[in-house]
Amino acid sequence: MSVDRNHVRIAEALLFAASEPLSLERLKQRLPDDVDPADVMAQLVADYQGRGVAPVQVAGRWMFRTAPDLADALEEERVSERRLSRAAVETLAIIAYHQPTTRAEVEELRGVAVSKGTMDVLMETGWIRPRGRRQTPGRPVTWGTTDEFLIHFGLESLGDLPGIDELKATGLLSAEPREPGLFDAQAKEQIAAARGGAGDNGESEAEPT
Amino acid sequence: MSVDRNHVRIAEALLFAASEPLSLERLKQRLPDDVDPADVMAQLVADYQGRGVAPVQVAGRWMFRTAPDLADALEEERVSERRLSRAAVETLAIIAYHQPTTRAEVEELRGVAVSKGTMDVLMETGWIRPRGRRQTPGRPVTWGTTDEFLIHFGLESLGDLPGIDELKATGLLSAEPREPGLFDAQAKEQIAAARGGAGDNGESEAEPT
Amino acid sequence: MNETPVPSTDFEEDQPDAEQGTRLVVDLGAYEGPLDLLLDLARDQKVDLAQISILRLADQFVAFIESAHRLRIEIAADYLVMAAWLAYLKSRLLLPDPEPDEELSGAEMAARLGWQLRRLQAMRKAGEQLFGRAREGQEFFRRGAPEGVRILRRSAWDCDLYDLLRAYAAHRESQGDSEPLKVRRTNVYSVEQALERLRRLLGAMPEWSSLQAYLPNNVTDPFTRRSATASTLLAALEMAKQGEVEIRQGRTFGPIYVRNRRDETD
Repeated sequence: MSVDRNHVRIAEALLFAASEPLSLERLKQRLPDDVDPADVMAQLVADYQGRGVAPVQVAGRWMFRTAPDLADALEEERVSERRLSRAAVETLAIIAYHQPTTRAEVEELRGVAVSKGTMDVLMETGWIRPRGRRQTPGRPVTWGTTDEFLIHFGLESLGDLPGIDELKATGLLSAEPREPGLFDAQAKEQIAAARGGAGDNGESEAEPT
Repeated sequence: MSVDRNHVRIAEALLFAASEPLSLERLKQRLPDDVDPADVMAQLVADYQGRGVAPVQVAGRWMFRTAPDLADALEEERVSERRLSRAAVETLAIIAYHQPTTRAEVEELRGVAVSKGTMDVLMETGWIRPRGRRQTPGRPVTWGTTDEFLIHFGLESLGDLPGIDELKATGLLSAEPREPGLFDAQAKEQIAAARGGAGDNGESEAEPT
Repeated sequence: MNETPVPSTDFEEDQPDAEQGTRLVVDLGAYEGPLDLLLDLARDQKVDLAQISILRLADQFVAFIESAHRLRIEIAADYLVMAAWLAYLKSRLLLPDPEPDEELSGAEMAARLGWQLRRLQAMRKAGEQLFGRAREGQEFFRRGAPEGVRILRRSAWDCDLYDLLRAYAAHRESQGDSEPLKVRRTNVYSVEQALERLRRLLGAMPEWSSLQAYLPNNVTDPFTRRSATASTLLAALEMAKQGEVEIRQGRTFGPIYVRNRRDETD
């Protein structure tokens, strides 16, 4: 083709730098009068045959586009940290402690409905999974935690989840009896054991005597 | 060169698609493990020899840009920019060549106060940024240039600043003359003779401030 | 010591420079400070700045300021300071150093000024070179409409075991304990029970008796015993308020005694 190399270069640079697709008229304005921009573009298309990018005509105007077969290579995975909502964390905790459990049971325990969004988010974390169906009317799905859950929270097994008394011992659950007699002797023993005997001061606080 | 055609295409598409220059590391992530991205880029540079656009390395990263010799043809695309005052140009040069440097050092070199407007304008260009604080009394902020500065001026690194090697060699980037008595070797000799050759120490200790 | 460190040519050029000063009158506002003006004058010498004659430069500057002064041009103080300093420098250059070790010699001061001018000149040139380069948006352009690399977001959930346990503990707490309440209540000795027992026993014990004596005697569990003590005291206080009993405590934390209320007239 008898197209001037430099005209092709100009069209190439113009298309590259333009923030929007360029019409042949626009290209013609930048080229000498006797040059047909269609010839120039035909040469440019030929030049880019088989390359990773190519000039393409969209709605009658020209632009550079990356080759469609390379779409996968142009994807980048970004990990973004996201926080679980309080409702989601609580639901997850209840499922973890009470599994296998149904959504209705979780709702009963929490006293509020579990939104579909909450379950979706928890499914997305990969920490909960359907475990089966309860053999009760309606055969509701039961939920449990996954191996991924154990890995994320650094637990060997579900048995490693601290029990209620251990939660009290760590102070996460209030150790103060809301009503007298909350603590029976057995509970006190468990607390003492959980504290490994190092909590003399703490224990005396819980002593009712 | 034994570079896989498809790897070159991927690098080409990535650089075209990216909105910022890409490092070799970023390119490497998208290529098979055993592929050296430097080889791929070398092939790509060769492919674009003499074209209207070309891959270049700026700020240590790769990007496509139009060939500088097409400046005239692309004149209409030029971004109108605020003309920098001589004070701003000088201040930018001092920051670029002396970084990290403080405002006080810029003022000392220029012999006049740096107006707030000058720093504002330079900050607005996105070419300078605070680099930290100097561990001297008052802990003044130090300034340096950005990657955007390198990209704008088409510099691969700060080592490519025009004339920087010569400036370093002559010591002109330091506040102190490397050789005492540059002013007049002859006069220096006479003084040294009069003092019995004791003139060197005194000079290097003294501060011109 | 008598030798002057300055080449004699500078003396000869002294006069012509003063004349040149009057010729050089320009608006001082075009200069950014005395150093800027000095650099301009220095370049006027048309030699490498490394070979600049500071003595001659001092004369040029002073002459310039003087001529500006004659023309009643407002001169900023820092120019006058520079002129004065240069006049001083000139005198130091012409006279032998009195105390060599005391301060900078005239030649050294001159060398420093020359160095500063060279540094400023170097930066001025660097700035020109920078802006003389092909620049983005002027001579070359980057991709005008980058398609962007498509970002696939994968979420990493920020929730650790502590968050999980705290949530469960909070849940449990909000629910209250799910254990049957009757288990707790059996341990408690209620105020009603104490009132009933106290009323029944007071008749049998007419004189001052320790509060302990009114406690149920079959209680061994320390909690219930403590509960009984508290309830019995409350019951006694309530009865005292009703005027049914009298209460006495000899000292703080001492034993508490209770007896039936006697008629005042007794």
